Amino acid sequence: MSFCKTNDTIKEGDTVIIYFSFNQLQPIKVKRGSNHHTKYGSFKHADLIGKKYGSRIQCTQGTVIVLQGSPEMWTISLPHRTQIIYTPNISVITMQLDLKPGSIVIESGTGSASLSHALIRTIFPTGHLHTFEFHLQRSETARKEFKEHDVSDYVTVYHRDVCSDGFGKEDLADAVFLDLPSPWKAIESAKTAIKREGGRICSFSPCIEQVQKTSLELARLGFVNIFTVESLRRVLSIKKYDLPDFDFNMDWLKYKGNGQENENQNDQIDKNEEKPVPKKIKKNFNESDDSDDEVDGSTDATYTAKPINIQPGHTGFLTFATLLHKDFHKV
Amino acid sequence: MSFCKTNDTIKEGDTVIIYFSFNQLQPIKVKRGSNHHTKYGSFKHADLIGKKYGSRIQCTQGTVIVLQGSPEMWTISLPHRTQIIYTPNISVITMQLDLKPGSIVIESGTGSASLSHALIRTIFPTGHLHTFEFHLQRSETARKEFKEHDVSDYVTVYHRDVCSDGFGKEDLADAVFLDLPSPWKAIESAKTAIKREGGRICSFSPCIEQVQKTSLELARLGFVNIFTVESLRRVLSIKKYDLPDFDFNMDWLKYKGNGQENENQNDQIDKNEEKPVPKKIKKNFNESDDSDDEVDGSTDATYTAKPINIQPGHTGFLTFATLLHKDFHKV
Amino acid sequence: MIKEGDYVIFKKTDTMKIFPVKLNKPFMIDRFKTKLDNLVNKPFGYKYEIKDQQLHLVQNTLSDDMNKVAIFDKDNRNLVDKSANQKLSHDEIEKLKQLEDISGTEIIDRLIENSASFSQKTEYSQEKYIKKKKEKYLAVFEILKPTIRTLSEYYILGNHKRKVLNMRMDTLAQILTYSNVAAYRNVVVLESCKGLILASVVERVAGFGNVINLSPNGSHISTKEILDYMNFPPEYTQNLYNFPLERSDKLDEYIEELNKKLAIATDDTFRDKQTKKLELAHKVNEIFKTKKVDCLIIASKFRPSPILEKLIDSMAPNRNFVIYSLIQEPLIECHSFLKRTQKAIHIELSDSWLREYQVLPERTHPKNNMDCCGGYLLTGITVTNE
Amino acid sequence: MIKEGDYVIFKKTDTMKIFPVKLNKPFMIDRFKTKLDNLVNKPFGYKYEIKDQQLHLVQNTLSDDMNKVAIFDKDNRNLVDKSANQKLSHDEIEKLKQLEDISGTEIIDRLIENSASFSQKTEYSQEKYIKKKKEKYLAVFEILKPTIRTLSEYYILGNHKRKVLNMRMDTLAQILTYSNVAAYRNVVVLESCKGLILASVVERVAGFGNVINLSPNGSHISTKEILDYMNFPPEYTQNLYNFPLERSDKLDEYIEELNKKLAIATDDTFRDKQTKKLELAHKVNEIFKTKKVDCLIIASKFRPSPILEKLIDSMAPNRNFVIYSLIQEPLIECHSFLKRTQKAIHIELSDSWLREYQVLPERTHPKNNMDCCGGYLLTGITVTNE
Repeated sequence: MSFCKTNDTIKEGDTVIIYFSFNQLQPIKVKRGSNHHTKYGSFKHADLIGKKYGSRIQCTQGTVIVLQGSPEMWTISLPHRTQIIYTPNISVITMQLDLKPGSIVIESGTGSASLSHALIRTIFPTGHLHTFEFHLQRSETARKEFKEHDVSDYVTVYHRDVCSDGFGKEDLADAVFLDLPSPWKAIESAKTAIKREGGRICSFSPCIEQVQKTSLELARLGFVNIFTVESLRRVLSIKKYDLPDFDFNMDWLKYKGNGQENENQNDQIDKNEEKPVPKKIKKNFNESDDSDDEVDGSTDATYTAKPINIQPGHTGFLTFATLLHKDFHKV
Repeated sequence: MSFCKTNDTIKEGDTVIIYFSFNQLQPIKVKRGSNHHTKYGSFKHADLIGKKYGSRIQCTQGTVIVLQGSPEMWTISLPHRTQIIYTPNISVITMQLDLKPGSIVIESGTGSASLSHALIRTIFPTGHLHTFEFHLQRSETARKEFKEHDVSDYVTVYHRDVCSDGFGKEDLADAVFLDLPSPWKAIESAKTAIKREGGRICSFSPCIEQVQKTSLELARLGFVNIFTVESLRRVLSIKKYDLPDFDFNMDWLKYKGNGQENENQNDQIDKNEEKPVPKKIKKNFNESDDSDDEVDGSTDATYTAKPINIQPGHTGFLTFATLLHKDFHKV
Repeated sequence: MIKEGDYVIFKKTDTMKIFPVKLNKPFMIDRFKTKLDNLVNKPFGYKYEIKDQQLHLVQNTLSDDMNKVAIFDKDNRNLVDKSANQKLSHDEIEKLKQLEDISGTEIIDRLIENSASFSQKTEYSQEKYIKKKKEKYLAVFEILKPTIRTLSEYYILGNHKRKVLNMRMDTLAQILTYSNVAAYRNVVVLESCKGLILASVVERVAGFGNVINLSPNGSHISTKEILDYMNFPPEYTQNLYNFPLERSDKLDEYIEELNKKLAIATDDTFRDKQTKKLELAHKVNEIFKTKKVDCLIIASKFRPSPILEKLIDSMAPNRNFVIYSLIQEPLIECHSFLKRTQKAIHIELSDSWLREYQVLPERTHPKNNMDCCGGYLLTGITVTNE
Repeated sequence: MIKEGDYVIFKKTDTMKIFPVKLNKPFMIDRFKTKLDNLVNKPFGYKYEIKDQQLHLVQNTLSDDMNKVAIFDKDNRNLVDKSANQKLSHDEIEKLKQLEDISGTEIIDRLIENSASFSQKTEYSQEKYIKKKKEKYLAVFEILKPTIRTLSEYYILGNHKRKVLNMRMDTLAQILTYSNVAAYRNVVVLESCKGLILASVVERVAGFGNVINLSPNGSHISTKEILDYMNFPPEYTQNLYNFPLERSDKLDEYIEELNKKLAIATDDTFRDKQTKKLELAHKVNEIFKTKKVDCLIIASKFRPSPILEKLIDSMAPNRNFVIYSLIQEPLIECHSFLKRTQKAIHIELSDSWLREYQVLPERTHPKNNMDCCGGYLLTGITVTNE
């Protein structure tokens, strides 16, 4: 199976994602003879083999779903070796770098390879990703993962400090992506690495000072259309709501607890976000515990969408620029 | 009449706000014998006198509403002499500076006095605003406006460059507000101006570099709890919606225009935002033209709230800090 | 300065706790025993350290972060990822913390000794590590004065968000400006926020006006908490009227009922109670019947639209109302009512967005997490159709 | 490099216009007459200036802004506010612009001469003034290649937002990732965005897979516009199937109908047409009936829920769908359907937020205006209940 193709059935050796709920996903490698223990009890790896991806798997005490490894699922389940780039930013990066099958892309650093998988998915089968990482262990792990995920035909991993040693590539890339502490140190070499007909560059930085230095260096080296954006995605959970009417005719004096009575009765709206769901309910696979109210069949239930309370408010700034056709630059 | 009190009836000399719609407001000074011309025709000032604030005024070709001058109405109708501070930021500033009746506040620059009016409203009748402006004409205009708006008892206007000359105040203020190109130059003097028992400070700056310098200077001078926020308010307009069902049984081939047919029939949602409303409708006072769909009596109409398309995405950064009781500072 | 009887807020990183200042009353905070006696006549806002069960003022030192530039040249390329970088187990650390005579500094030293990766970290990471541990293990607290600002932080920081209907500071701030609350106003408040809004209003009116607090049965219980923390001077609350919401739409009837009760009263206590209720009813009636309400604020757990319908007619024209809701549907309903009846103009539905920044040399960026759920406001201005 | 037959985008400050490159065809842009002949074999992205009715490549000069630090010491304290700082009237400026032989530079010089306040402005303000005027009066345009990125800017910048259902770049970008569109996929698209989504999908599939474009009557008219601009190589569109949405839920019936028509066909043209239709129906049937749909994208002007109900059963399990709507209610409805039928997991409703920054020395800040209306996405993964 491959992370960049869609697959139908599970085979031995596949890295699959065990899906418990929105925020509980676990990648495992299917190995006949192994057992996997979850909070819903355990299952045999052998039982997965030959099953369809997207099937429910009966554990001893509940159900989980087994999903194919895809760039988006990998991003939310991968073992973090570094801060990673998430799908909303990956989306904008992919679009702004004009990526499509056939694109040649340079990336540094590889990090936890969250972005790498998504880039490969977009540029395969005719493109190639050159990914550079200065941390030896990380580069080796990434190489191993690409192999396991059957995408290594489309990617080359380099263990190299591009800030000091450059990319060592010339007139090769359609696009360059930088996620480095000092991205400005790699831009000159990135320029060399971009194709003669020009290309796009993106730098991801958490701090504004990095953006400022990067933008200045891009301008100095003749990149144009330099611009910086922040892109956020806000998730809304869907809740049943039913605000009680105040009863102007009720004798509130006699109503228990005068004034504080329906403290907890009221806001069904926030219940799930703040109170942990009792264990009993969790035993069965029931995704709605995590974010949405159970949707029942009744047609008169009213639902509203409410942003989840605490969400990412910043990941990084994305700075983009264009390098125009090199042959027409005034020297 | 006073901008910081609530008033019932219009008197000669009052500055009133003629309200056409959300974004069309006009402050005028009521002067017996004058006429006022609007796009809905004209009315006599004399007709306003004695009327209740919040009344509809019949013009020759339509209706407008006459409103009392209040800080919020003034902010959206005042003549701009500078970039002004808007109500969402004013709100946060007022709360974070712990303002209430009795507070002594220092402000620089006065600018167009949008914030000043709101500050006065909150601190009157026992507090006082000292407002400093380095631009002579602006400081004079502000002084004149405060008089006309009957709030001059609560404010003193200084024509002075506080960055070079300081505030010239000592142990006086509960709170200091800075809206200056180089706010860090005024902080030492602001510290002197704050009461012995300590106080709060706020600096408003559009650019992040100003925030960085200001924060460093605040830290150097012993201010604590330094923090910076951005506060935005997003307005949603309320629209009727009615997405058409696709008719799977219709012979779409025979339906006119195959495919493009209901181009304009569909999104009632955006109609008002993009198409100017025909003049004919505008003739009568009808607020809903500007932002919301007309609400009709029918109970089965479905409404949704949709953010207005282009809105302020940045006004400025607000940096706050506390000065602790001066007597306990280690020297 | 802190006085006996005041409330004080203990703040440490992301936790806040609130206590009344009582003399010679030892209590536990985190794992430390302390008394508050020493705080009396000391200033608010400073950091205090618990030593010998008493609080001692600590001088603020200039934040190290501010003066240090991040060093990008040193990096972590050789730091090998290991889950077991800290050799002390969770249990061992817990045991360490139970030791009576161990100081926070000593705990931190032991943690550093047993950290495999500490020496490999960059200078910047080392500092970050120590700072984090210090915040956790040292008995140093900021002692803050309860103000609307600090209390609104207190409710949002702790797990008390629901108590204040998720009311974020900026949303509360907007309620206060858009309602035009100030001195010399008659303000009507209906809230389910433990008194956060009511206390804000009482402070902004400061005794120069009237505040009518509507609640089921006129109970102040659910709004008293924050008013207590604020410890207002008596003149602030002398014109605060706690009135039963269910009577607000039938004042004549209610007055009549009270009069009847009073007429047949024999018991003095009962008579006093009815007399007080009657006075209250007359006061509220005077404001409602003559349409003297200047500001109306609704932020309750009840569906707002029917309540707005009952209350809006008590408002003078050209006055401001603000209705808060966590979700937009109830406000869309209010909007429909207002548009249909033409009782108001300049009706705006809005939400608010607040993001904090980390401002440090070479490390300036928006904070990574934000509260996305600031709720919605419906604001507007009453008009007269006369 | 630009070729004859390509489309090119003219960009100037905040306006973009799109033209096909035809030889010896003069046309007007702004107030300038030009031909595009000169563009052939020239690179995209550079600025070109119109001189003698032809376009000439202009070298990019290093942005002055970047190297200049704002001077805060000079200020505008003596600049007196006057409405009539520009002595030339609007009409006079218009007349100036009509002069055949006047260059943009000359117009700007005249404006400066007649500006009362220009000399009093700070150096920074003077530059800003000149830059603004230059952008307005010089015949310099960036010539951009139509790509999904530039086209999505084109539709949002102009007054064409409604044509693409307000689809913002970041929202479109998310549709493409969350749907897992790529090579070797069978993608079903239903859109009312002039082909913006369809073209994005065609590019990402790049001929290695199948794209089924559903529309009323299978018409490609409403989605053709952007595909034309993209000028794809033929292998990209060979597997693009425009199929009638109204037939998608009754394929057997439709095939039978076509077979019948074919059986009685006498006219060759008619037979060819029916044969083609039949081939198309078979192709679509093959994908739908065997549940081979890998990605489903709905961003149409129709209520999505009933359409989703019809189409989701053609999808394989563990595949991704994305539904776009400007408002949230239709997506809440889809959410209810999916939850009730348990046909999908990981269902998320989201909106997106995008803000641009001005990054200049001493003048870095978020842009003052932002598009607040990026719409909502409902994303999810199909599962099997077998």
